[in-house]
Amino acid sequence: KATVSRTSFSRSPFRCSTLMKIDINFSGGLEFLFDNKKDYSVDLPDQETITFPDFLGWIQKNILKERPELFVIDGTVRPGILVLINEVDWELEGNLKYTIQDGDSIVFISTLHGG
Amino acid sequence: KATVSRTSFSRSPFRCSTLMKIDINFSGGLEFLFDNKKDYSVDLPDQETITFPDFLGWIQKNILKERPELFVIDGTVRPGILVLINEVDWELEGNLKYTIQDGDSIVFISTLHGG
Amino acid sequence: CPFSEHALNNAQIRRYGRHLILPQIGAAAQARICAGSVLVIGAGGLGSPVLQYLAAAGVGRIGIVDDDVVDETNLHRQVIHSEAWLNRPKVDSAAHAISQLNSLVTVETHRCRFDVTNATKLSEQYDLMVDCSDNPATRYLASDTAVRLGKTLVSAAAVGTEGQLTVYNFRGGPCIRCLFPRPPPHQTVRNCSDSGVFGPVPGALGVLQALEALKILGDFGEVLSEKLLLFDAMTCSFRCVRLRARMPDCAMCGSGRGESAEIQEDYISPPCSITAQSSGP
Amino acid sequence: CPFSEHALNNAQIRRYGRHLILPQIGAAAQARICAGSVLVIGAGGLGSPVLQYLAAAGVGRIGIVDDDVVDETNLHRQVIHSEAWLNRPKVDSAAHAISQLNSLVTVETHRCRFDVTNATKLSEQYDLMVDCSDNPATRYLASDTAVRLGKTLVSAAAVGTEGQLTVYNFRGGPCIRCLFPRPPPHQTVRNCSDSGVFGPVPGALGVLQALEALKILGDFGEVLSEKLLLFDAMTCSFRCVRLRARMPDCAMCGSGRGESAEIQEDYISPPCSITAQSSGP
Ligand SMILES: [Zn+2]
Ligand SMILES: [Zn+2]
Repeated sequence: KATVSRTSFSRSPFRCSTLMKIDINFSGGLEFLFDNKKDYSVDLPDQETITFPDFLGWIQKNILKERPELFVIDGTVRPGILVLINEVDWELEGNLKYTIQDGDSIVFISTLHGG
Repeated sequence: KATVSRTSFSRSPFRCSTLMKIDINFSGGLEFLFDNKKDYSVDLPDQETITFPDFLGWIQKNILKERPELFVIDGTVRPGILVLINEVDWELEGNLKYTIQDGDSIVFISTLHGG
Repeated sequence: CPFSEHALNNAQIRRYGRHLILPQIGAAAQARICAGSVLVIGAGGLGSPVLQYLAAAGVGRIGIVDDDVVDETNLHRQVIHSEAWLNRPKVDSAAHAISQLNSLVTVETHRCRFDVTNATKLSEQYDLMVDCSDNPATRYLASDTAVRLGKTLVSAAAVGTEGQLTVYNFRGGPCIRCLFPRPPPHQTVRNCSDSGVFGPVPGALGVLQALEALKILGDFGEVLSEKLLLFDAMTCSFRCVRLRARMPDCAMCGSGRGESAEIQEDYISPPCSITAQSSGP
Repeated sequence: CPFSEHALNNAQIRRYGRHLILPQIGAAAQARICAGSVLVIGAGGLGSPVLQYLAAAGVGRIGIVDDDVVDETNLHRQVIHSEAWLNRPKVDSAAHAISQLNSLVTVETHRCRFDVTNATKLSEQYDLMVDCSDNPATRYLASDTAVRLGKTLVSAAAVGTEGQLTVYNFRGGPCIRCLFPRPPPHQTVRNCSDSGVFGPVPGALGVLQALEALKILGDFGEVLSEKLLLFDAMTCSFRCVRLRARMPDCAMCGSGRGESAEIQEDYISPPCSITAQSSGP
């Protein structure tokens, strides 16, 4: 079973007791950029709106371990990464315009090309 | 896509406006006893407790189309049928002692032996 | 020496390189696969890909038990066989194919039905059992034998457009009788000869059986114990459901200890269905 | 005559009997399979089971395009080949295996890389395309060619212990560029030679590609269009996710109409990765 880490969201110096629990999953080889862990369960404060670009920034700052250019390019995920929001293609949820909700499951999949 | 039928539960002459919606799925060949349909979505009244034996009786009376002896024997499902209650083996939910709840998904699978 | 198990010879290192460089497998797991042995019960629709992928991956010793010959109606799904082997024993056809694919593998053929007279003697020679049979009598005998000998059994089945896969008796997990104490009534059992089977369905399930068998031999990954994988080809959908743990009162692996006389009855196929065990999917 | 398509000869009726008696398939669908043709791009880890199960099921005409030879490190997963064919062309090895398995099938070998010079000419000869290649340049060319010619493409990939499967350009469904307008940066692409691959992973995905291809040719079941099937071998778990529909502004199948000059650049493999298209999983 993949190890699950719980990390607090701490962009601002203000602390809040209400938190949003978000599950994040990396696959297709993306996990190699994230300490070789596929599953993360993290707490984000829910006192403010967390846009998808905010969320990507948080991931880069807090759990991305190496080579950020293989994850985000020009403010969005690099070509070849499919994002799923609650098991559905993020394009159907507005992609970068989506606002993170409590309990969301966000999956980042690097598409494979081997055969 | 399998056709879904919606059938009302009408064991008693009393009608009630609140209903429980139950999804029922048959597979592994069991669907042949049920008009060759795998998926049913049915309404049961929720004013009273519906035990699992009640539920089996309702299925036999209302949607089973042929050869009841291939579905129920001695008051329970015949040997070789696995029941899933909300995607979990019914043994973990008390099998015949389970009480049907609104929104339940109940799956009946005939185990296969071909190879 | 704790590293002796890692000993792979040069031919193995060259051949299994794509497994050796995988962090999830590596040299230790590949060495366990190469040192391992598997009994495959049935060389039909499930057995074909099981044998191909176990042999390709370098399982050290593979036993095949089957009493049937290759029939024309098998070839739409039993891809280890070929037209040149029509009407000849499946065990010989499969052994030939394996020897062509990977000469590093030892193949042992048992041209007989897996039955009460030979089940123990055959199974005790192998580390792991894979059930690719096509009838309840053989399936109950395979599971009961696995329990008696303390072996794990990778079990799959396919009929029509559906398939099922689970692993029995793995590290204290359930056996077939924990789930289904008695076999189904004969008239409820569909087989591939009478009901038909979509060729790639046993194909997919068989490859997944090989995959689970290799994880068990190599000791990596999570095994499908206490879980059942269901496949529906018409929608290409898989569903994995959680099963009960071992049942304390199981007639075979629990308090029953396999002593009930009823158990023996379950190994007898009904006279009306004298289908060979591998004529299935 | 509306029933002419049902015409199966006696050899076909005997051989495909297990499909004919299946209510989901039957004579009409089997006749469409027997009258159909498929181009399989790559005869490697995915191509091996694709070719075996398409040939076994009786697809009328199968084209194989691959420029590679059988290598020792292929045989742990590329089960259509064998030791006798080492260092010989994969297309010839695969064609030989198909002819042994089912002499009713016509095989056409194209010993070349699937590239801009031949993609259209090759693809237009077949009803359906199956992508078993191992690099983004070939995958984008295969999808773009399918869109240009109005063909459906069954596409799978496998690396390490994971696999993915979807169907492009099926009855108005999305193409690869609807999902990913441009290929990934070269340095993010893992291949089986460098990263390794667990043998049964391309095996399972390849069988499922054959299964989808047969459903499309035979016109039965639901096809994996606008859906992506994800497989993780370490837990033997499948996940099916819903994808976007065709994108109106897609550079290839949408308003872009494939006219952008950038598109051509995507067909060029980087010089540093001169891997043959089928040396993959
Ligand atoms: Zn038991
Ligand atoms: Zn498109």
